[in-house]
Amino acid sequence: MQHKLARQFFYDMTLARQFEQAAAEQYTQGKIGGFLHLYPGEEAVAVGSLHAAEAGDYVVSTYREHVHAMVWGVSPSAVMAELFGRATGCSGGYGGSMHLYDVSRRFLGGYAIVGETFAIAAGVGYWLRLNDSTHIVICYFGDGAANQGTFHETLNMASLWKLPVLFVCENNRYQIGTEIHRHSAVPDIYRHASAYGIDGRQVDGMDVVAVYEATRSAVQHVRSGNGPYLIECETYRYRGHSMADSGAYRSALELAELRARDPLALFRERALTQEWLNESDCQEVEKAVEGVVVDAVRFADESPPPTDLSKDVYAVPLDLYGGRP
Amino acid sequence: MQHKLARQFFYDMTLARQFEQAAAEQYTQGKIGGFLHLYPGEEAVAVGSLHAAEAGDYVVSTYREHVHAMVWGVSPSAVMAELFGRATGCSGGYGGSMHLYDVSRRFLGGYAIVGETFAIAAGVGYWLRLNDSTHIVICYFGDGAANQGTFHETLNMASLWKLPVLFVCENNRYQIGTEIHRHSAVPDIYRHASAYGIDGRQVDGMDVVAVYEATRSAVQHVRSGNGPYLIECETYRYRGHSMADSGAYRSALELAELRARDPLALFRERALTQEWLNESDCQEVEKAVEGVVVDAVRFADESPPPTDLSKDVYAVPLDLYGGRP
Amino acid sequence: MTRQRNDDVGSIGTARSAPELEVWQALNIALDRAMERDSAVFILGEDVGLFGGSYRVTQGLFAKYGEWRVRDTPISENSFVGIGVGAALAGGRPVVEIMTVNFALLALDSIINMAAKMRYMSGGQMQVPLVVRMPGGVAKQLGAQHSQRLEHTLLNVPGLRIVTPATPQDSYWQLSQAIVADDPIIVLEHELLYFTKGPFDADALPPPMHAAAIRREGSDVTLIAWHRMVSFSMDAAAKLSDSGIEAEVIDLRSLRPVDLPLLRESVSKTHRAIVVEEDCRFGGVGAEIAASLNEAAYRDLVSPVLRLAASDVPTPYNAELERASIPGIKDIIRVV
Amino acid sequence: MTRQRNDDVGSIGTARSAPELEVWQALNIALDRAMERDSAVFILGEDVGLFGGSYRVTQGLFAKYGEWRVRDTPISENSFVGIGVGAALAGGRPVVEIMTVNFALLALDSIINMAAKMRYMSGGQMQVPLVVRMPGGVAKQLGAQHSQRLEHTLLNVPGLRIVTPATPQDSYWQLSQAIVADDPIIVLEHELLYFTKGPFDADALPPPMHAAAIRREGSDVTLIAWHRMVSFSMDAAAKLSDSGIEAEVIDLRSLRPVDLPLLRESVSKTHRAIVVEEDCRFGGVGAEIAASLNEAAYRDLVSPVLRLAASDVPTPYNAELERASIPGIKDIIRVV
Ligand SMILES: Cc1ncc(C[n+]2csc(CCOP(=O)(O)OP(=O)(O)O)c2C)c(N)n1
Ligand SMILES: Cc1ncc(C[n+]2csc(CCOP(=O)(O)OP(=O)(O)O)c2C)c(N)n1
Ligand SMILES: [Mg+2]
Ligand SMILES: [Mg+2]
Repeated sequence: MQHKLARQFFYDMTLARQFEQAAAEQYTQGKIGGFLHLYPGEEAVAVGSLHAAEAGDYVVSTYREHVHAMVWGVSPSAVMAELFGRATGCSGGYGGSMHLYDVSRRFLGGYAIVGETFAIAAGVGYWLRLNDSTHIVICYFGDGAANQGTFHETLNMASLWKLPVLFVCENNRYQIGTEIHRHSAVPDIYRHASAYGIDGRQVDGMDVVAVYEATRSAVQHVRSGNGPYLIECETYRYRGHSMADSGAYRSALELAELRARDPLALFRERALTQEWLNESDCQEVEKAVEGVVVDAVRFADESPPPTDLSKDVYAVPLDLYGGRP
Repeated sequence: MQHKLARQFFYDMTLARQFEQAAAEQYTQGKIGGFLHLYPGEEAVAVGSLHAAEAGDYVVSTYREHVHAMVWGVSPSAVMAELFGRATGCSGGYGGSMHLYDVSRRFLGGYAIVGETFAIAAGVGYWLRLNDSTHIVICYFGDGAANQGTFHETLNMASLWKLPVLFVCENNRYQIGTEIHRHSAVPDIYRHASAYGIDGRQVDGMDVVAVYEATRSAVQHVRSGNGPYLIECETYRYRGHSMADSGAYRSALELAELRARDPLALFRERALTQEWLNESDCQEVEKAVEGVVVDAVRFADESPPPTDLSKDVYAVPLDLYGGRP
Repeated sequence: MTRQRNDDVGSIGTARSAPELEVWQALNIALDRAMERDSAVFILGEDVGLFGGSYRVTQGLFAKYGEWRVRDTPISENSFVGIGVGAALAGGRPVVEIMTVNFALLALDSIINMAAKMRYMSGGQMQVPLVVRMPGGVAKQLGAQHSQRLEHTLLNVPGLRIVTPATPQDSYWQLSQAIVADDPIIVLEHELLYFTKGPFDADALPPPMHAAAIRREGSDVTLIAWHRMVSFSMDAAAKLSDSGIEAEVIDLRSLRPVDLPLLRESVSKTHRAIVVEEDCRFGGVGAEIAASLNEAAYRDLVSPVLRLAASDVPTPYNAELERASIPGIKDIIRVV
Repeated sequence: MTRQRNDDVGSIGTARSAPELEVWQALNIALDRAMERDSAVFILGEDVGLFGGSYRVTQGLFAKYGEWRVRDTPISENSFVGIGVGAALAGGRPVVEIMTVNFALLALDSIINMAAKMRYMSGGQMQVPLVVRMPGGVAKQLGAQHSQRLEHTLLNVPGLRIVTPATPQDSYWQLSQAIVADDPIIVLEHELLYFTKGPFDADALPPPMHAAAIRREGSDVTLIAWHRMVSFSMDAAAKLSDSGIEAEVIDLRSLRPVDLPLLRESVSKTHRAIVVEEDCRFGGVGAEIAASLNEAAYRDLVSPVLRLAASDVPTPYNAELERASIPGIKDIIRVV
């Protein structure tokens, strides 16, 4: 692996970890409202998979999407400002943590209703295919989301019409407090793919290199016009489902076991061993990221709030009682 | 095969064929309104499968359910009267062709929104299982219905909780005017079952004996507490989707090919060859059925209409403006 | 659920002798022209392609534009409407047909939680130029699950607009306007109006999409209706005229926004108004119209705005009960 | 999406000094007693079991009654509500929790097309004794997709009843009544009321499920509210009293049916009425109340019934904009 890519992986995973930590703190201090779903433990998924895509591809994610947004190029400041509800946020302060968007980068969100991402991604894919584009769309979803009817409906249509959609399952074993064996009859999500004639595979979602490699070949498959592909990443979230959840339904043992496979620590170690990076590279990155996160919080804190309640409901302002608004 | 069972099969399939023919005529004469979805070509499915169930089991069907109702014991007169919209109909004239019910026989309808049957059946199954009942529920659905999200959602829950539901797919290759290869990425519906850890199989739906045998062992599986089972019956409808559809999207060749495998003619021939029935048995049945159908039409025609628009909206009459109704 | 012809030809717009078309044809022309004009326009829905549409609206378009622009979908309402939303976000202008409004209940997450909110939630970055067409109404003995109007279901949703064309001309105009608009727009069609005829001029300049239309002038009472109830109101008005009562009949054309200025103007003349509604009364569209008109025109009104609506029951199958469940011409005359 | 505590403790029902409980506890007791009394009662929903419910409502019941009577479901809203309908048809009395109303949009086919219609469509043979509980409302910066009220969405559906308890006592009463009733009943709860306290007496005799309650007597204007707007109205009324205006505050408690007789009685005294509504104005519940009260009490009213409601926008995330999007105490005072 090249030094450059390794550094990028390490940078992005470190940013992911530190950013979410900062967000948790800001939430506790009351600077961030609403539901806040954090990503620690799952960093290898977003980082490994998004680096296998290319500019011009579309990304569709869930409410646990801060990291996807940042890895895809949205600035940490714009994301933090959005969490603060400020006008400088990537959704202007109107969206919040669960609704990050950056159309210029083809980052299409940010959906808080479980299962919505499937059809959105397929719709983008339809449009790409209709226009013979070589771009693809990556669609993230959780293990719990796979039980929503839209998963089935969309997989069928995506396969039938060979849409360029890469489905990436972030299987963190939990649907809030319900463990996967209690919500899914077949906990290997990738096994659904074959029922639609779609290729799919499982990958260690704690290993960023494995995720990257698997996604690379999947992207190639999709970009070449072979239709959709499904990658299931086996991962874990260290925190509760959201800041409001202590995660008390999991055993300390389970948590410890998974923490021992921490994607960030593992990659750091491996990068050193393999000499992709040296210790000072790592420390430099860690230092840089600290600064970026501090800046992001400061930026958010100093940014003004949005002030217009009624803008952007319609393309042009509309009086519902038929007058001139 | 016993004479008695063979006679029953022959009787029911003959009734199915003649009843639907009469319904078509009455529709043309304006005696029946609404959408009328007929069953000719598919008789072996309802007849073969329902004879493998037993009294006390529940049946849930679609809008193409006249035959299921009758085979399950609802009288042809009560069905025809319902099609006529009369008070003596099995839904009192309030339901119509797509909404036949007979609670006393545990015939639970009659759903006109594609995909509703799945969850209804699973709900009944849940209740049976909660009460440690040995009864099961049979759930009919079309090939088109398998693309609805509820199919996926319900199969998952039915498998997860081992609900006593037998899913029977009436795969007649069409979703109105859309042929199965254009609506389903994997046209073998039974293949979905394994994605949920459910056993499933395909059977020749033009062969009543094959359907019966397959259903017998499936029923045994389900009744023994092994959870759901899925049988896919490959069948065909001779008519258009409903009386309003000429079926012009199908070739004459295709139709002729399938008609050559007519389930009623095939069974008659086989029953004679195997000496389960003799020619006079058959003619006797045909004659008897003619009488039954004529009686059903007369009964319907002579029955009074329902007269109360507002009954049975609620358990007790309710004034929405809070007064005493 | 397929083609159904209608023989209750309404009395709207049959006055002039211009080239006459049926509603479905006008819609078909609107689609065809929009697709010719803009390659971003494409159609999604069940049986809209090869089959030509349950009510013929998309007839001929599959042959002309091919499967990528006229796409037959599986029975997966929530997802194929969601596909419409996704495609719209990426630059398309999808026109999604939901075979009937009754199935729209499966797709409300895509319509309400996504299409309607994405522009706002994204701080104005995104837009969803999506049209969702769906036929509804009480037709001919289709039973409770297939006779819904659901006009009211989407009425309360910020971000949506809802139009209800009742004539060929309005069908053409409003569908054409909806396709070029940059917001998600619901086009509610009525199953029993598809085969009614009316004058049609493809080149005539349309009024604003939300503008109501006075179908008959009158001085004694304002009848406010849309879809099939317009033609019932017209017939009732003709009869009332014989007994010396002149009813003004307004075809709302749009439910959201609603053309309150025109209603106000009308009652400033008539001093009385009745909303004639095919959908159930309790919590119906008529409630919004009555409440806002009462507020806006309180001094002009000599009595509160009344509502004549369907009975608050699921639609029965039996033909006579079905007829009795919705307002008829006699009911209108009685209430006036 | 999980537990959220509320610190805007409302001012409803805090007057008496009786044993006090929080709303979620009252609901919990109602469920527990119903399950003890009748083995046909069981619970379905996401995280209602082991986790104890997102707002604690089902806490302890999984341990007590086991997984078959308190069932954690996958995220499959349409189907698990449909499972509730099926089980009800077969003899069960399911209480389904939809984690929040926002997800109910996925389950409307089961609620509207099945639960509400089956008794009627079957000629009275079937019944669907189903309770669907769901929290909603604008809470604390949950964003547009998670701040909906959707009170209006089911208002127009024959076969349904909708209750909106705002106090612990009403929560207990109305949920208990809903469970024993033989119709499908929607219990709308408010996310910011779960952790508000109020007097509670499990043995007190309940009023009819649909009866409205006068929370404060007054002679000058009637404020009609439900859920959280009741406590806002109470606070506004207290302030108004300081300036000599006595507002009567009515807690509707039930949206379908609505207790029109009580509203009529109130305006016969006050001659003015304002509906205070947390949901959007256009096509909201307030429209029905205004329209029907205008009709029923026209002579008693000196002005049309007014509506103070949320702005017709998706709910913004930013805290100040969010607050501005719904009526506040000052708005009520201003409109009065
Ligand atoms: C349709 C719908 N139902 C329920 C919820 C509440 N909810 C939010 S996240 C979540 C769990 C999702 O689990 P999963 O898909 O595995 O994603 P994860 O949170 O583990 O990343 C639930 C039930 C929702 N947002 N949308
Ligand atoms: C949710 C929904 N979408 C669309 C329809 C219209 N429709 C009625 S039957 C049908 C085709 C169903 O095909 P299939 O399940 O194969 O059953 P078949 O009619 O062939 O027996 C369609 C699209 C409907 N009733 N419900
Ligand atoms: Mg998960
Ligand atoms: Mg079929």
